[in-house]
Amino acid sequence: MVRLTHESIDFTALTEQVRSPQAGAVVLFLGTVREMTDGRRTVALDYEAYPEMAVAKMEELHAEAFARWPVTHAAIVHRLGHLELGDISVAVAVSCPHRTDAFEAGRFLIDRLKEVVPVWKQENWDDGTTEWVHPDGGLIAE
Amino acid sequence: MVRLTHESIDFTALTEQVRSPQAGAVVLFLGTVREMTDGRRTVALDYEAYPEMAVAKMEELHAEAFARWPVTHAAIVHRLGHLELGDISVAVAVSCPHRTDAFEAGRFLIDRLKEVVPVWKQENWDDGTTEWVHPDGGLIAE
Amino acid sequence: MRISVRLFARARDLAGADRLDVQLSEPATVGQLKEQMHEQCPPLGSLLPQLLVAVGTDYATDETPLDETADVACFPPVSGG
Amino acid sequence: MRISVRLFARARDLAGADRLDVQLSEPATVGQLKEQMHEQCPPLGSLLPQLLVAVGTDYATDETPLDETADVACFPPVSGG
Repeated sequence: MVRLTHESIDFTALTEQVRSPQAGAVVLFLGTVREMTDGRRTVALDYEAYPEMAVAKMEELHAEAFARWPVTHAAIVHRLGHLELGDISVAVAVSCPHRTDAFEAGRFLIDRLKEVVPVWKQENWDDGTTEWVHPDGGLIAE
Repeated sequence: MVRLTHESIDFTALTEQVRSPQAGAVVLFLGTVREMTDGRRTVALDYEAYPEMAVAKMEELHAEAFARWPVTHAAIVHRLGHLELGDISVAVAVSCPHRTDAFEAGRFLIDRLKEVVPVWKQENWDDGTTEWVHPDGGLIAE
Repeated sequence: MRISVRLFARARDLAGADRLDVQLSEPATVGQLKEQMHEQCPPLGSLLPQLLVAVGTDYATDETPLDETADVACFPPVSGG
Repeated sequence: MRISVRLFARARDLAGADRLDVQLSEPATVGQLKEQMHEQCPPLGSLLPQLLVAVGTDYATDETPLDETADVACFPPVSGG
Protein backbone atom coordinates (compact mmCIF):
# COMPACT_ATOMS: atom_id res chain seq x y z
CA MET A 1 0.00 0.00 0.00
CA VAL A 2 1.38 3.43 -0.97
CA ARG A 3 -0.37 6.73 -0.46
CA LEU A 4 -0.04 10.52 -0.41
CA THR A 5 -2.17 12.35 2.13
CA HIS A 6 -2.87 15.84 3.38
CA GLU A 7 -4.09 14.43 6.71
CA SER A 8 -2.12 13.39 9.79
CA ILE A 9 -0.44 10.01 9.30
CA ASP A 10 -2.00 7.34 11.52
CA PHE A 11 1.10 5.21 12.17
CA THR A 12 -0.86 2.84 14.39
CA ALA A 13 -3.22 1.88 11.57
CA LEU A 14 -0.26 1.63 9.17
CA THR A 15 1.60 -0.72 11.50
CA GLU A 16 -1.51 -2.85 12.05
CA GLN A 17 -1.83 -3.17 8.27
CA VAL A 18 1.54 -4.88 7.99
CA ARG A 19 1.34 -7.12 11.09
CA SER A 20 0.79 -10.79 10.34
CA PRO A 21 1.28 -14.21 11.97
CA GLN A 22 3.52 -14.96 8.96
CA ALA A 23 5.89 -12.16 10.04
CA GLY A 24 8.00 -12.28 13.18
CA ALA A 25 9.36 -8.77 12.68
CA VAL A 26 7.86 -5.37 11.99
CA VAL A 27 9.93 -2.23 11.36
CA LEU A 28 8.24 1.16 11.32
CA PHE A 29 10.12 4.30 10.31
CA LEU A 30 8.67 7.75 10.93
CA GLY A 31 10.15 10.96 9.56
CA THR A 32 9.13 13.86 11.78
CA VAL A 33 9.55 17.62 11.52
CA ARG A 34 12.75 18.48 13.40
CA GLU A 35 13.24 21.86 15.01
CA MET A 36 16.99 22.38 14.56
CA THR A 37 18.92 22.02 11.28
CA ASP A 38 22.56 23.10 11.25
CA GLY A 39 21.90 25.53 14.09
CA ARG A 40 18.83 27.14 12.48
CA ARG A 41 15.35 26.89 13.96
CA THR A 42 12.44 25.61 11.87
CA VAL A 43 8.89 26.53 12.81
CA ALA A 44 7.14 24.49 10.09
CA LEU A 45 7.69 22.67 6.79
CA ASP A 46 5.59 22.73 3.63
CA TYR A 47 5.63 19.63 1.45
CA GLU A 48 4.53 19.46 -2.15
CA ALA A 49 4.59 16.59 -4.64
CA TYR A 50 4.20 15.78 -8.29
CA PRO A 51 1.43 13.44 -7.18
CA GLU A 52 1.04 11.09 -10.17
CA MET A 53 4.78 10.46 -10.42
CA ALA A 54 5.26 10.31 -6.64
CA VAL A 55 2.69 7.53 -6.37
CA ALA A 56 4.22 5.71 -9.36
CA LYS A 57 7.70 5.86 -7.82
CA MET A 58 6.41 4.73 -4.42
CA GLU A 59 4.71 1.77 -6.14
CA GLU A 60 8.01 0.90 -7.85
CA LEU A 61 9.91 0.98 -4.55
CA HIS A 62 7.19 -1.09 -2.88
CA ALA A 63 7.49 -3.74 -5.61
CA GLU A 64 11.30 -3.64 -5.46
CA ALA A 65 11.26 -4.29 -1.70
CA PHE A 66 9.15 -7.42 -2.30
CA ALA A 67 11.51 -8.53 -5.07
CA ARG A 68 14.65 -8.10 -2.95
CA TRP A 69 13.55 -9.29 0.50
CA PRO A 70 11.01 -11.84 1.79
CA VAL A 71 8.55 -9.08 2.68
CA THR A 72 5.17 -10.11 4.11
CA HIS A 73 3.55 -6.66 3.89
CA ALA A 74 4.80 -3.11 3.29
CA ALA A 75 3.17 0.30 3.44
CA ILE A 76 4.48 3.77 2.55
CA VAL A 77 2.67 7.06 3.23
CA HIS A 78 3.94 10.59 2.58
CA ARG A 79 2.15 13.61 3.92
CA LEU A 80 1.84 16.84 1.93
CA GLY A 81 0.93 20.41 2.88
CA HIS A 82 1.80 22.41 5.99
CA LEU A 83 3.41 20.46 8.84
CA GLU A 84 4.20 21.72 12.32
CA LEU A 85 7.16 20.73 14.51
CA GLY A 86 7.02 17.06 15.47
CA ASP A 87 4.44 16.15 12.81
CA ILE A 88 5.02 12.94 10.86
CA SER A 89 5.95 13.67 7.24
CA VAL A 90 6.57 10.11 6.09
CA ALA A 91 5.94 6.62 7.42
CA VAL A 92 7.28 3.29 6.16
CA ALA A 93 6.11 0.01 7.70
CA VAL A 94 7.49 -3.39 6.71
CA SER A 95 6.91 -6.88 8.05
CA CYS A 96 9.09 -9.92 7.30
CA PRO A 97 9.53 -13.37 8.82
CA HIS A 98 12.91 -12.26 10.27
CA ARG A 99 14.22 -8.97 11.60
CA THR A 100 17.35 -8.56 9.45
CA ASP A 101 15.18 -8.44 6.34
CA ALA A 102 12.65 -6.09 7.95
CA PHE A 103 15.40 -3.62 8.92
CA GLU A 104 17.05 -3.80 5.49
CA ALA A 105 13.80 -3.43 3.56
CA GLY A 106 12.62 -0.55 5.77
CA ARG A 107 15.93 1.23 5.39
CA PHE A 108 15.89 0.68 1.62
CA LEU A 109 12.37 2.11 1.29
CA ILE A 110 13.04 5.34 3.16
CA ASP A 111 16.50 5.84 1.61
CA ARG A 112 15.23 5.38 -1.95
CA LEU A 113 12.09 7.39 -1.27
CA LYS A 114 14.27 10.35 -0.41
CA GLU A 115 16.25 9.88 -3.62
CA VAL A 116 13.60 9.29 -6.25
CA VAL A 117 10.08 10.22 -5.10
CA PRO A 118 9.20 13.71 -6.41
CA VAL A 119 8.35 15.48 -3.17
CA TRP A 120 9.89 18.77 -2.06
CA LYS A 121 9.99 20.50 1.27
CA GLN A 122 10.25 24.15 2.05
CA GLU A 123 11.65 25.34 5.37
CA ASN A 124 9.80 28.00 7.33
CA TRP A 125 12.61 29.47 9.47
CA ASP A 126 11.92 31.28 12.73
CA ASP A 127 13.07 34.57 11.16
CA GLY A 128 10.05 34.46 8.82
CA THR A 129 11.98 33.44 5.68
CA THR A 130 11.22 30.37 3.62
CA GLU A 131 13.64 28.25 1.65
CA TRP A 132 13.39 25.15 -0.54
CA VAL A 133 15.45 22.31 0.89
CA HIS A 134 18.16 20.77 -1.24
CA PRO A 135 18.75 17.02 -0.84
CA ASP A 136 21.54 16.03 1.57
CA GLY A 137 20.31 18.75 3.89
CA GLY A 138 21.68 21.63 1.82
CA LEU A 139 19.48 24.45 0.62
CA ILE A 140 18.95 25.73 -2.89
CA ALA A 141 20.37 29.25 -2.90
CA GLU A 142 17.62 31.84 -3.25
CA MET B 1 12.47 3.63 29.59
CA VAL B 2 12.74 -0.15 29.90
CA ARG B 3 10.03 -2.46 31.16
CA LEU B 4 8.83 -6.05 31.47
CA THR B 5 5.08 -6.57 31.25
CA HIS B 6 2.50 -9.33 31.29
CA GLU B 7 0.03 -7.10 29.41
CA SER B 8 -0.28 -6.44 25.67
CA ILE B 9 2.39 -4.04 24.45
CA ASP B 10 0.89 -0.69 23.42
CA PHE B 11 3.29 0.21 20.60
CA THR B 12 1.43 3.44 19.89
CA ALA B 13 2.07 4.77 23.39
CA LEU B 14 5.69 3.56 23.21
CA THR B 15 6.26 5.37 19.91
CA GLU B 16 4.64 8.55 21.23
CA GLN B 17 7.02 8.41 24.20
CA VAL B 18 10.08 8.69 21.94
CA ARG B 19 8.75 11.26 19.45
CA SER B 20 10.23 14.73 19.84
CA PRO B 21 10.74 17.93 17.83
CA GLN B 22 14.47 17.34 18.47
CA ALA B 23 14.29 14.07 16.52
CA GLY B 24 13.67 13.84 12.79
CA ALA B 25 13.60 10.04 12.78
CA VAL B 26 11.80 7.37 14.78
CA VAL B 27 12.42 3.64 14.34
CA LEU B 28 10.08 1.16 15.97
CA PHE B 29 10.82 -2.56 15.97
CA LEU B 30 8.18 -5.11 16.94
CA GLY B 31 8.86 -8.79 17.46
CA THR B 32 5.65 -10.76 16.92
CA VAL B 33 4.72 -14.41 17.38
CA ARG B 34 5.27 -16.11 14.03
CA GLU B 35 3.29 -19.17 13.02
CA MET B 36 5.86 -21.11 10.98
CA THR B 37 9.43 -21.96 12.08
CA ASP B 38 11.45 -24.33 9.89
CA GLY B 39 8.26 -25.89 8.58
CA ARG B 40 6.68 -26.46 12.01
CA ARG B 41 3.51 -24.72 13.15
CA THR B 42 3.44 -22.75 16.41
CA VAL B 43 0.15 -22.14 18.19
CA ALA B 44 1.53 -20.03 21.05
CA LEU B 45 4.71 -19.04 22.88
CA ASP B 46 5.37 -18.77 26.60
CA TYR B 47 7.99 -16.26 27.73
CA GLU B 48 9.66 -16.21 31.12
CA ALA B 49 12.39 -13.96 32.50
CA TYR B 50 14.80 -13.58 35.36
CA PRO B 51 13.14 -10.25 35.98
CA GLU B 52 15.70 -8.37 38.11
CA MET B 53 18.55 -9.23 35.77
CA ALA B 54 16.47 -8.71 32.62
CA VAL B 55 15.62 -5.17 33.69
CA ALA B 56 19.25 -4.50 34.65
CA LYS B 57 20.50 -5.72 31.24
CA MET B 58 17.84 -3.72 29.39
CA GLU B 59 18.93 -0.62 31.34
CA GLU B 60 22.56 -1.29 30.34
CA LEU B 61 21.63 -1.59 26.65
CA HIS B 62 19.51 1.56 26.88
CA ALA B 63 22.48 3.48 28.32
CA GLU B 64 24.85 1.99 25.74
CA ALA B 65 22.61 3.16 22.87
CA PHE B 66 22.78 6.72 24.24
CA ALA B 67 26.55 6.46 24.58
CA ARG B 68 27.08 5.21 21.02
CA TRP B 69 24.53 7.20 19.01
CA PRO B 70 22.96 10.68 19.34
CA VAL B 71 19.73 9.19 20.68
CA THR B 72 16.94 11.58 21.68
CA HIS B 73 14.74 8.98 23.41
CA ALA B 74 14.64 5.18 23.56
CA ALA B 75 12.20 2.67 25.01
CA ILE B 76 12.36 -1.12 25.32
CA VAL B 77 9.52 -3.36 26.48
CA HIS B 78 9.48 -7.16 26.65
CA ARG B 79 6.29 -9.08 27.28
CA LEU B 80 6.17 -12.22 29.44
CA GLY B 81 3.64 -15.01 29.84
CA HIS B 82 1.45 -16.72 27.27
CA LEU B 83 1.37 -15.12 23.80
CA GLU B 84 -0.85 -16.06 20.89
CA LEU B 85 0.03 -15.93 17.18
CA GLY B 86 0.67 -12.38 16.03
CA ASP B 87 1.03 -10.97 19.55
CA ILE B 88 3.89 -8.52 20.15
CA SER B 89 6.60 -10.08 22.34
CA VAL B 90 9.08 -7.21 22.26
CA ALA B 91 9.08 -3.57 21.17
CA VAL B 92 12.03 -1.19 20.74
CA ALA B 93 11.45 2.46 19.88
CA VAL B 94 14.28 4.93 19.22
CA SER B 95 14.31 8.54 18.10
CA CYS B 96 17.35 10.41 16.79
CA PRO B 97 17.93 13.63 14.88
CA HIS B 98 18.81 11.60 11.74
CA ARG B 99 17.60 8.28 10.39
CA THR B 100 20.91 6.43 9.99
CA ASP B 101 21.47 6.67 13.73
CA ALA B 102 17.89 5.69 14.53
CA PHE B 103 18.13 2.54 12.38
CA GLU B 104 21.54 1.59 13.81
CA ALA B 105 20.53 2.19 17.43
CA GLY B 106 17.24 0.30 16.97
CA ARG B 107 19.02 -2.61 15.37
CA PHE B 108 21.64 -2.64 18.11
CA LEU B 109 19.02 -2.70 20.87
CA ILE B 110 17.04 -5.65 19.51
CA ASP B 111 20.16 -7.61 18.48
CA ARG B 112 21.81 -7.22 21.87
CA LEU B 113 18.55 -7.81 23.74
CA LYS B 114 18.32 -11.21 22.09
CA GLU B 115 21.92 -11.99 23.13
CA VAL B 116 22.09 -10.83 26.73
CA VAL B 117 18.68 -10.22 28.32
CA PRO B 118 17.66 -13.28 30.37
CA VAL B 119 14.33 -14.12 28.79
CA TRP B 120 13.39 -17.56 27.45
CA LYS B 121 10.65 -18.70 25.18
CA GLN B 122 8.95 -22.04 24.95
CA GLU B 123 7.27 -23.16 21.75
CA ASN B 124 3.77 -24.64 21.87
CA TRP B 125 3.69 -26.72 18.67
CA ASP B 126 0.44 -27.63 16.96
CA ASP B 127 0.99 -31.34 17.85
CA GLY B 128 0.57 -30.44 21.54
CA THR B 129 4.25 -30.69 22.47
CA THR B 130 6.24 -27.87 24.05
CA GLU B 131 9.94 -27.14 23.63
CA TRP B 132 12.36 -24.50 24.96
CA VAL B 133 13.83 -22.46 22.16
CA HIS B 134 17.57 -22.37 21.77
CA PRO B 135 19.12 -19.10 20.51
CA ASP B 136 19.75 -18.92 16.75
CA GLY B 137 16.40 -20.59 16.22
CA GLY B 138 17.58 -24.04 17.28
CA LEU B 139 15.87 -25.98 20.03
CA ILE B 140 17.35 -27.48 23.17
CA ALA B 141 16.96 -31.26 22.78
CA GLU B 142 14.48 -32.67 25.27
CA MET C 1 5.16 20.84 -31.57
CA ARG C 2 3.95 22.47 -28.39
CA ILE C 3 4.74 20.92 -25.01
CA SER C 4 3.14 22.14 -21.82
CA VAL C 5 5.69 21.50 -19.07
CA ARG C 6 4.50 21.18 -15.50
CA LEU C 7 6.73 22.94 -12.97
CA PHE C 8 7.13 22.10 -9.32
CA ALA C 9 8.69 23.56 -6.18
CA ARG C 10 11.46 26.11 -6.81
CA ALA C 11 11.16 25.69 -10.58
CA ARG C 12 7.55 26.88 -10.34
CA ASP C 13 8.50 29.73 -8.02
CA LEU C 14 11.27 30.95 -10.36
CA ALA C 15 8.99 30.78 -13.40
CA GLY C 16 6.09 32.34 -11.51
CA ALA C 17 3.74 29.78 -13.09
CA ASP C 18 2.98 26.11 -12.69
CA ARG C 19 3.20 25.44 -16.43
CA LEU C 20 5.46 26.65 -19.21
CA ASP C 21 4.34 26.15 -22.83
CA VAL C 22 7.33 25.46 -25.06
CA GLN C 23 7.49 25.35 -28.89
CA LEU C 24 9.96 22.82 -30.30
CA SER C 25 10.73 21.72 -33.84
CA GLU C 26 10.51 17.96 -34.29
CA PRO C 27 12.26 15.69 -33.57
CA ALA C 28 13.17 17.06 -30.15
CA THR C 29 14.93 15.83 -27.04
CA VAL C 30 14.76 16.74 -23.39
CA GLY C 31 18.09 18.59 -23.78
CA GLN C 32 16.56 20.83 -26.42
CA LEU C 33 13.50 21.37 -24.24
CA LYS C 34 15.67 22.59 -21.38
CA GLU C 35 17.53 25.04 -23.64
CA GLN C 36 14.23 26.39 -24.95
CA MET C 37 12.81 26.69 -21.44
CA HIS C 38 15.84 28.72 -20.36
CA GLU C 39 15.47 31.01 -23.36
CA GLN C 40 11.76 31.60 -22.69
CA CYS C 41 12.19 31.90 -18.95
CA PRO C 42 15.66 33.23 -17.96
CA PRO C 43 14.98 33.02 -14.17
CA LEU C 44 15.16 29.23 -14.49
CA GLY C 45 18.86 29.60 -15.34
CA SER C 46 20.06 29.44 -11.73
CA LEU C 47 18.37 26.05 -11.34
CA LEU C 48 19.23 24.70 -14.79
CA PRO C 49 22.29 22.60 -13.89
CA GLN C 50 20.23 20.71 -11.31
CA LEU C 51 16.89 20.72 -13.11
CA LEU C 52 15.31 17.27 -13.45
CA VAL C 53 12.89 16.38 -16.23
CA ALA C 54 10.30 13.62 -16.07
CA VAL C 55 8.55 12.20 -19.12
CA GLY C 56 5.48 10.36 -18.00
CA THR C 57 6.40 9.11 -14.54
CA ASP C 58 10.03 8.35 -15.38
CA TYR C 59 13.14 10.45 -15.05
CA ALA C 60 14.50 11.50 -18.45
CA THR C 61 18.01 12.26 -19.64
CA ASP C 62 18.98 15.02 -22.10
CA GLU C 63 18.83 12.38 -24.86
CA THR C 64 15.27 11.25 -24.11
CA PRO C 65 13.11 11.95 -27.19
CA LEU C 66 9.90 13.95 -26.84
CA ASP C 67 6.64 13.80 -28.69
CA GLU C 68 3.56 15.96 -28.48
CA THR C 69 1.64 13.49 -26.34
CA ALA C 70 4.33 13.33 -23.62
CA ASP C 71 3.50 14.43 -20.06
CA VAL C 72 6.56 16.47 -19.19
CA ALA C 73 7.48 17.90 -15.80
CA CYS C 74 10.48 19.90 -14.58
CA PHE C 75 11.63 20.23 -10.99
CA PRO C 76 14.68 20.54 -8.72
CA PRO C 77 16.26 17.55 -6.96
CA VAL C 78 13.68 15.93 -4.67
CA SER C 79 13.78 16.59 -0.93
CA GLY C 80 10.90 14.61 0.55
CA GLY C 81 10.91 12.32 3.55
CA MET D 1 28.77 -21.94 52.81
CA ARG D 2 25.31 -22.54 51.47
CA ILE D 3 24.19 -20.92 48.21
CA SER D 4 20.59 -20.97 47.05
CA VAL D 5 20.73 -20.94 43.25
CA ARG D 6 17.72 -19.69 41.33
CA LEU D 7 16.90 -21.79 38.26
CA PHE D 8 15.09 -20.63 35.14
CA ALA D 9 13.53 -22.11 32.00
CA ARG D 10 14.82 -25.56 31.06
CA ALA D 11 17.24 -25.60 34.01
CA ARG D 12 14.26 -25.31 36.35
CA ASP D 13 12.30 -27.96 34.42
CA LEU D 14 15.22 -30.43 34.55
CA ALA D 15 15.76 -29.86 38.27
CA GLY D 16 12.04 -29.94 38.97
CA ALA D 17 12.46 -26.96 41.30
CA ASP D 18 13.07 -23.23 40.96
CA ARG D 19 15.90 -23.25 43.51
CA LEU D 20 18.76 -25.60 44.28
CA ASP D 21 20.57 -25.25 47.61
CA VAL D 22 24.26 -26.06 47.23
CA GLN D 23 26.88 -26.56 49.96
CA LEU D 24 30.39 -25.39 49.04
CA SER D 25 33.62 -25.16 51.02
CA GLU D 26 35.17 -21.70 50.96
CA PRO D 27 36.68 -20.16 48.93
CA ALA D 28 34.55 -21.27 46.00
CA THR D 29 34.14 -20.34 42.34
CA VAL D 30 31.31 -20.59 39.84
CA GLY D 31 33.07 -23.56 38.24
CA GLN D 32 32.96 -25.45 41.55
CA LEU D 33 29.31 -24.48 41.99
CA LYS D 34 28.43 -26.01 38.63
CA GLU D 35 30.22 -29.25 39.48
CA GLN D 36 28.41 -29.46 42.78
CA MET D 37 25.04 -28.71 41.15
CA HIS D 38 25.61 -31.54 38.68
CA GLU D 39 26.47 -33.92 41.49
CA GLN D 40 23.36 -32.99 43.49
CA CYS D 41 21.09 -32.88 40.46
CA PRO D 42 22.24 -35.26 37.68
CA PRO D 43 19.40 -34.29 35.28
CA LEU D 44 21.13 -30.90 34.82
CA GLY D 45 23.99 -32.75 33.11
CA SER D 46 22.48 -32.53 29.63
CA LEU D 47 22.37 -28.73 29.92
CA LEU D 48 25.70 -28.30 31.75
CA PRO D 49 27.91 -27.40 28.76
CA GLN D 50 25.55 -24.53 27.91
CA LEU D 51 24.52 -23.55 31.42
CA LEU D 52 24.97 -19.85 32.19
CA VAL D 53 25.52 -18.52 35.68
CA ALA D 54 24.73 -15.01 36.85
CA VAL D 55 26.08 -13.49 40.05
CA GLY D 56 24.00 -10.47 40.94
CA THR D 57 22.81 -9.19 37.57
CA ASP D 58 26.06 -9.98 35.72
CA TYR D 59 27.12 -13.00 33.76
CA ALA D 60 29.83 -14.95 35.56
CA THR D 61 32.67 -17.15 34.28
CA ASP D 62 33.86 -20.38 35.89
CA GLU D 63 36.55 -18.31 37.64
CA THR D 64 34.13 -15.85 39.25
CA PRO D 65 34.46 -16.12 43.06
CA LEU D 66 31.37 -16.70 45.19
CA ASP D 67 30.49 -15.65 48.68
CA GLU D 68 27.51 -16.45 50.84
CA THR D 69 25.75 -13.16 50.11
CA ALA D 70 25.82 -13.62 46.32
CA ASP D 71 22.54 -13.78 44.37
CA VAL D 72 23.24 -16.67 42.03
CA ALA D 73 21.10 -17.84 39.10
CA CYS D 74 21.55 -20.62 36.55
CA PHE D 75 19.84 -20.83 33.18
CA PRO D 76 20.25 -21.91 29.55
CA PRO D 77 21.26 -19.50 26.76
CA VAL D 78 18.67 -16.73 26.50
CA SER D 79 16.03 -16.83 23.75
CA GLY D 80 13.89 -13.72 24.20
CA GLY D 81 12.80 -11.23 21.60
